[in-house]
Amino acid sequence: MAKADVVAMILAGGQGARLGVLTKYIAKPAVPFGSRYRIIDFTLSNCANSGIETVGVLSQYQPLALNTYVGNGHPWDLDRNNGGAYILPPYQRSGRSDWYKGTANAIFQNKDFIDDCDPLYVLILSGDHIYKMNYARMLRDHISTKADATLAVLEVPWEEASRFGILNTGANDIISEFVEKPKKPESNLASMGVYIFTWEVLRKALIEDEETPGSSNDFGSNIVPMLLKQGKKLCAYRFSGYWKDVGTISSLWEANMDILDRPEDINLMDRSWRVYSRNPVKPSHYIADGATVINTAMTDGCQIFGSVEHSVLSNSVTIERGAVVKDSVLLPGVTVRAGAYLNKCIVGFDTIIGEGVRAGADVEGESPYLNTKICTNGIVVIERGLKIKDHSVIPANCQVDCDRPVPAEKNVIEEVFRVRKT
Amino acid sequence: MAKADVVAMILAGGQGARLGVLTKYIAKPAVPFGSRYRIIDFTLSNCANSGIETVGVLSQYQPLALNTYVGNGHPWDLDRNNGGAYILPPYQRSGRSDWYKGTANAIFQNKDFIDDCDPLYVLILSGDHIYKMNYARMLRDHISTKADATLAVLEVPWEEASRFGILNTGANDIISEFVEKPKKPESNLASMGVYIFTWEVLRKALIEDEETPGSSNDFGSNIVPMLLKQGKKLCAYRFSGYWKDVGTISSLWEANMDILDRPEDINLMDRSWRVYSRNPVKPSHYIADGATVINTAMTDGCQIFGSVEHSVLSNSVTIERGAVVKDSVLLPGVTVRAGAYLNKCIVGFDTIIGEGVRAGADVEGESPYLNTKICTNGIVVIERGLKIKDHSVIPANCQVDCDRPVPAEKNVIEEVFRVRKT
Amino acid sequence: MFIDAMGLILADNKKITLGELSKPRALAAVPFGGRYRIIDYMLSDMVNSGIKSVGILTLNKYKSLMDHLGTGASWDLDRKNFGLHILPPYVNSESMGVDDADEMAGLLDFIRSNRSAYVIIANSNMILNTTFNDFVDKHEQSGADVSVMYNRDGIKYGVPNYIFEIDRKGYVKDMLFNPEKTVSNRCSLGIAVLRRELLIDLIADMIARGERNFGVHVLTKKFDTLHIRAHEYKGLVLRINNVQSYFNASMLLLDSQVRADLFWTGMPIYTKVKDEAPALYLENSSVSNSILSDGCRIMGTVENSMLFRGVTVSRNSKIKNCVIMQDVHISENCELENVILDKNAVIRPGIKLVGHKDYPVVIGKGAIV
Amino acid sequence: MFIDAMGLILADNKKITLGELSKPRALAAVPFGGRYRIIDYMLSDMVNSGIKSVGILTLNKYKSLMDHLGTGASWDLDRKNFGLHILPPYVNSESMGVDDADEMAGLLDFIRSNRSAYVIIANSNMILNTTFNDFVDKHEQSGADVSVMYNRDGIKYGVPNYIFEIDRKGYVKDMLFNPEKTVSNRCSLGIAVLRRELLIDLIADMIARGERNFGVHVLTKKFDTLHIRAHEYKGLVLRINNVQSYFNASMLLLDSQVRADLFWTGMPIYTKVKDEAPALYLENSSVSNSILSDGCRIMGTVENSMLFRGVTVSRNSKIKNCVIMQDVHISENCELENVILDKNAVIRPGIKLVGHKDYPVVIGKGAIV
Repeated sequence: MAKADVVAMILAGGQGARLGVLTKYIAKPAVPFGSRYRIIDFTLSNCANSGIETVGVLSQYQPLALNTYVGNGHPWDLDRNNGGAYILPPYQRSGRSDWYKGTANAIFQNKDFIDDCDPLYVLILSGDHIYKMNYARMLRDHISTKADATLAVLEVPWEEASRFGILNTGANDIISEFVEKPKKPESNLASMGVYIFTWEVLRKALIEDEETPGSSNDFGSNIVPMLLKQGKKLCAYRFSGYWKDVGTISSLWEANMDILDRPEDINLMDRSWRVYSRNPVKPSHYIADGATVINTAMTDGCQIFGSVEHSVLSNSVTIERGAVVKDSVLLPGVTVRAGAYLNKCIVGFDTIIGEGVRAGADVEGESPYLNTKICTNGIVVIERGLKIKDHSVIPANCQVDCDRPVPAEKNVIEEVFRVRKT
Repeated sequence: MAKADVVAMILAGGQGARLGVLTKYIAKPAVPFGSRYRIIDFTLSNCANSGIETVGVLSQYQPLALNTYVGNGHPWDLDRNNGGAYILPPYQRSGRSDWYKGTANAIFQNKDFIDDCDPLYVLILSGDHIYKMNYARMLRDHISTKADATLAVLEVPWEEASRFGILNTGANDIISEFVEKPKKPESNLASMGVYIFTWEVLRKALIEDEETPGSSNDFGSNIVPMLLKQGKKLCAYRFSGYWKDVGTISSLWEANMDILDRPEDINLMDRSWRVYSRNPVKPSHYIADGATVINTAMTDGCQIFGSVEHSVLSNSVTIERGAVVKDSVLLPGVTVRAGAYLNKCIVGFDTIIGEGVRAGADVEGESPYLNTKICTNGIVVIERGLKIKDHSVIPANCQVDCDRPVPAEKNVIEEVFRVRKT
Repeated sequence: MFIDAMGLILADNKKITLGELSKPRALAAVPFGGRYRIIDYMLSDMVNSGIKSVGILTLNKYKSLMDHLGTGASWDLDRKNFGLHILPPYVNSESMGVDDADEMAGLLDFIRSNRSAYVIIANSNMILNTTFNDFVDKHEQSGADVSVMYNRDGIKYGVPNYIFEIDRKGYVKDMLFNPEKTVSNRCSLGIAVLRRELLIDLIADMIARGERNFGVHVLTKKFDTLHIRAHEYKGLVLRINNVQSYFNASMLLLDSQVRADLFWTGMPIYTKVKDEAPALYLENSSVSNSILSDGCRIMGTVENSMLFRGVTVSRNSKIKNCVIMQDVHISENCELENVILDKNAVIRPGIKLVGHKDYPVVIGKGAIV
Repeated sequence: MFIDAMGLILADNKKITLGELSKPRALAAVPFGGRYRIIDYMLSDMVNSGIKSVGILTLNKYKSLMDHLGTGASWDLDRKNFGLHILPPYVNSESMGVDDADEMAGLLDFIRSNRSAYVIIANSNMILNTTFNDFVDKHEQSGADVSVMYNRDGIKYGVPNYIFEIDRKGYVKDMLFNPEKTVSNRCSLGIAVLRRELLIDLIADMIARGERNFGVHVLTKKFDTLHIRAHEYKGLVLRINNVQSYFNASMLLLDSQVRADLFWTGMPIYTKVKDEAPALYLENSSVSNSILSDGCRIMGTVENSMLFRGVTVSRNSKIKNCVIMQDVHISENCELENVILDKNAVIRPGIKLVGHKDYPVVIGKGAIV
């Protein structure tokens, strides 16, 4: 492998349990987002647009979908002979083998990979944030301030600061303290989970952390405090712009709606900073005579005969005549049959919503599928690969999960299709 | 992922313990072979030349070197958008996670990957055989005989038959029995470890085998006998040509020497069936005034000032003035200092043989490095990344391993370099 | 499954012009069908047949074709061995002029450098979704020297067309270009297959004789010395022979059955990936019976139209029966009917353009109206 | 680390000919140094500098250049965005002749489609291993309009050369082509850097004035209106100006220090991967002070020579002071001294060819002697 000045490591490992059935078969970063994209597209495109060409994707939970989605890296121009995209799952060494523990442990286990690239700097990223950021600029700051580590921060509203990892800083934005979810925040600079480390410094820290008993091997809770204690120079890099963690069903839904409601913020139309994605190879979409489409984002392969309002449709969605879709997010291949009504629904790959089904935030009734742990704000989530029985009723805050045992008469699932993993 | 008619799965998982220190840091298929190649190049090139473009490489032991070597698949034209090369290590599912057990279990664990490709046929290959074979022809036979499985076989000399897995066949080469290392072989048709299965048949068999208690989940010992018992049609496909399993030090050495002694057999010069490999990007090699090079294969980046006879040199090997190298295999980056003498040695990546060192089959003496389990026929193996002390003596059948505890006065290792993993 | 054939696509055709649309680019590079260029269909057909080596013969104006095809990655033809090759007119070193003999020699070199048994040669004015495996098999079985494809719908789309007359065994016995009296309804699809070795012989012979033209119909004309078998194709074919048929074919795509036959056969039509944002339908959009593509921003009314990638339709504008190519900007209060707008055109506020169904108005590439 | 520049390489040069060697191909495509073509060095320098967009300007005979460069994958320039672009002479649709104004317009389009701040323009007759990061930095700091590179070894390799006269601040005040009286030993390397926006203005101006030539020295000639800073390069440079200097430069590579400066700097020189077998030295081989490449089969004697990939030297043949290009076959009992053999040449048994060190015999591509 050729020497790279900087290597990006994307932490794409988590199961993303808070996304419920959406991550039953695929890792969170591979979940479709914003009509044309997968969540990880934003981070991969940031790397490509920042000129960073050696990218390791650390994944241990259901990496197949990520593996085949990232594939040869071509859509992000990461099909390089020198560098490119590498999927890095845990592996077996002579004698021992471990699954990834914390975020820092995941990097520790891939120390050899980074050493082989022999970089000066390592960029640590999350695979589940929606934002556009030029890491090259952050790196230039990291180099010019001669910092050991630079952490990207976002000014958040003071009232929300206690929900984030907060960095307290002194002069020149030098970090003095990291406080996870402080009750009384001293600063409103929230860590974005974007770190640049000088590799030599991080390498040493990872080894020390690994030897520390009781460490949870996490960047935020362990590595950063340890470096601060050791008197290392940690700087904050202020980012301003759209940034969203899509770790929950409601934040995922919100971020999708932001594409419609705040199109200038994430600005997908910006041709100087394109967000790349793997193309589904479908024809342009078709809007039939009699269809209504308002305030909606849509992409290739869709065929719309019914009514769609304020929704985000991934590729190859079919909305039949008389169906009504509002405030919803439909993933690739969904079919909504005639007369069905969806409101604030997130529907998984290839699922067929039967005729006259009523589902969503304004649908009332009791249901064994109610799951307020996953579904909040009235959102309904429906698993991939299902045929929902005609005329079923799925009220607010339900998650339709084929593995959930429900009485036969309350079962809304007519059929479960073979699930595709990508 | 796009539909493929046939998917090749390369079993590249084994630690290859019989190759000793050569596989301490890298999996066997990534071991350099034949001056320009790695062992797996032959299988990958067979796939490429046979028009098979979806290739899964199953690897759990030290997959990093394989991962970075195979990389984007470009050298084998496997950087496809539809298909291409995929490294498939074990991964975590919701709830459980397993390392690969037998060969059949490795395929079983990647059932989802194959299902996603949705092939009619699956080709099972080993990553550690040296041969050139047109799998497309074998597949055509598999289709025309309407077999459930087709196994490639090689006629071996009758006296050697008891060392192989032997297939007894009836009319039209239909397989009646599989016998592992028979004492009294009834046939001299040895299984080459190359199988084509109709995916539907294999899929069912893998699931059944997985549910069979006590199965070692191996193709030869379990899957093939089970299918025979079920009355499935298994055909033999006769292959003739060069084929070698390079699982031991002596067979690896022999196969290297075959390039010099039987150049027509493996025929690397055949431009209609090229063996592809990842290029090291080094200049053409240089032979100095006063050097002698006879019966030797050599590639880019070598610089020869001394004498080389009947040897195979990988890229970037330097032989200094007055050094003598005979019947040896030098892996990339090896330096042989002035006056050193090597005979029947296999020397790992980047190792420096100090001035006046004497090592090899005709070197006598006692040594704590003697290891006749790994080294036979007088062959000496020296680990990668070492500096061997000037004037050391390493007698026949030694393996120089930096992890072996030896008395200080007998230690031939002056220094251990940081080991590169690729 | 494995096809033992290479492909040759003729990117241009001296007999066919699309006026303003083919002025800045080769015929093969004219946009068609929302996300595509004309060549995408034939190229995808070849790729879907398993062909891994395709040569594109260009006459001139190949720059936009080169831009579109790039490394060939979108068709998975960015290969180390074979893959996609553009064979530009060879510019001779001495004269700096184009020398057709050299061009033919370059073509011969390319065909010789391949290893497949067969060559499929295709013009690039036919839009169809098929694979050639069956065509090659039937050709092999027939023992003919060359096989050519035809269908029976051709004449209804008008000029220019080659008509085959065939004998009872299915061999071509005459070929007529735009005959006054129609002797047959077998209309050439401009697709042929033959053994690579035979093609090499034929081209070498043509070079030796000083012939300077090459193409499917040049070969088919040799029906008196070669056994040329005619193979009927029964699927959907859209013929692009002039601006009128281009406009008609575009409008036909609004028919669900036509779209199904062309796009939803399970064999994808590949094209250059553009990484546009999804299409956005904003507050006042009203769209019916139309095809739209990624990157469109719709604030107005669109009816019976085909919009390519990145088209903006501003507030209070009304589009009807139009074909609007990539990155066209339509300002507010416009009214367009029966108009073809080429790439990057800009329609200023309040403009009204109305063509006739049979004579659509064509606005050239980058024009500001 | 991150360079904000694109590259332009001029693949040909009307002032430089290598006789038989540059007859079938562009100057940039002439093989040099065992595995490489001349362009590989400059292209690798650009890639090693971090440049991700390179345009290759061709004059004619670009086919072998296209074959060599392929998709650009060997230089990691097979990119979705930018990457490698061959800018062929634009063949105008009407006249089918080459129209330089269109060619300049095509160049302008290409430069405009890029986004980098700077453009590095280079001729392709200089062999050196460097990066341009420092050159661009110094240019940026100097505030000059253009910076050009020179060194002080140029004149000893003979014609043709551009000599810079510079003022005390390091700005070019005159440029002379092969001056009779040498006023300076500052010899141009044919490498320049300037802001992309400035280059766009300059080319647009040239088009408007009807100028039809473009190149490093065409720009440098504007030293009276532009501030042009001369930057001395102190590393190894091999100049390819004619057959003699080509042969000399090849022989210089047998020097260990020259090889170290060119190949072992840590910055690799990339070239097209050929997947040849390793070189085989057989029974009777005797080789000294020579460079050999993969795919060679040596059964004879080779001395002070440079052998490209796939060369066969048969039994009892003796090669001395020769440059032998790809796939040349030398039969038994031959004797060659001071000979340059182009690609695919075949030397029949018993042939003796002896040139003079200063006048090597050149055997053309594919010749059978």
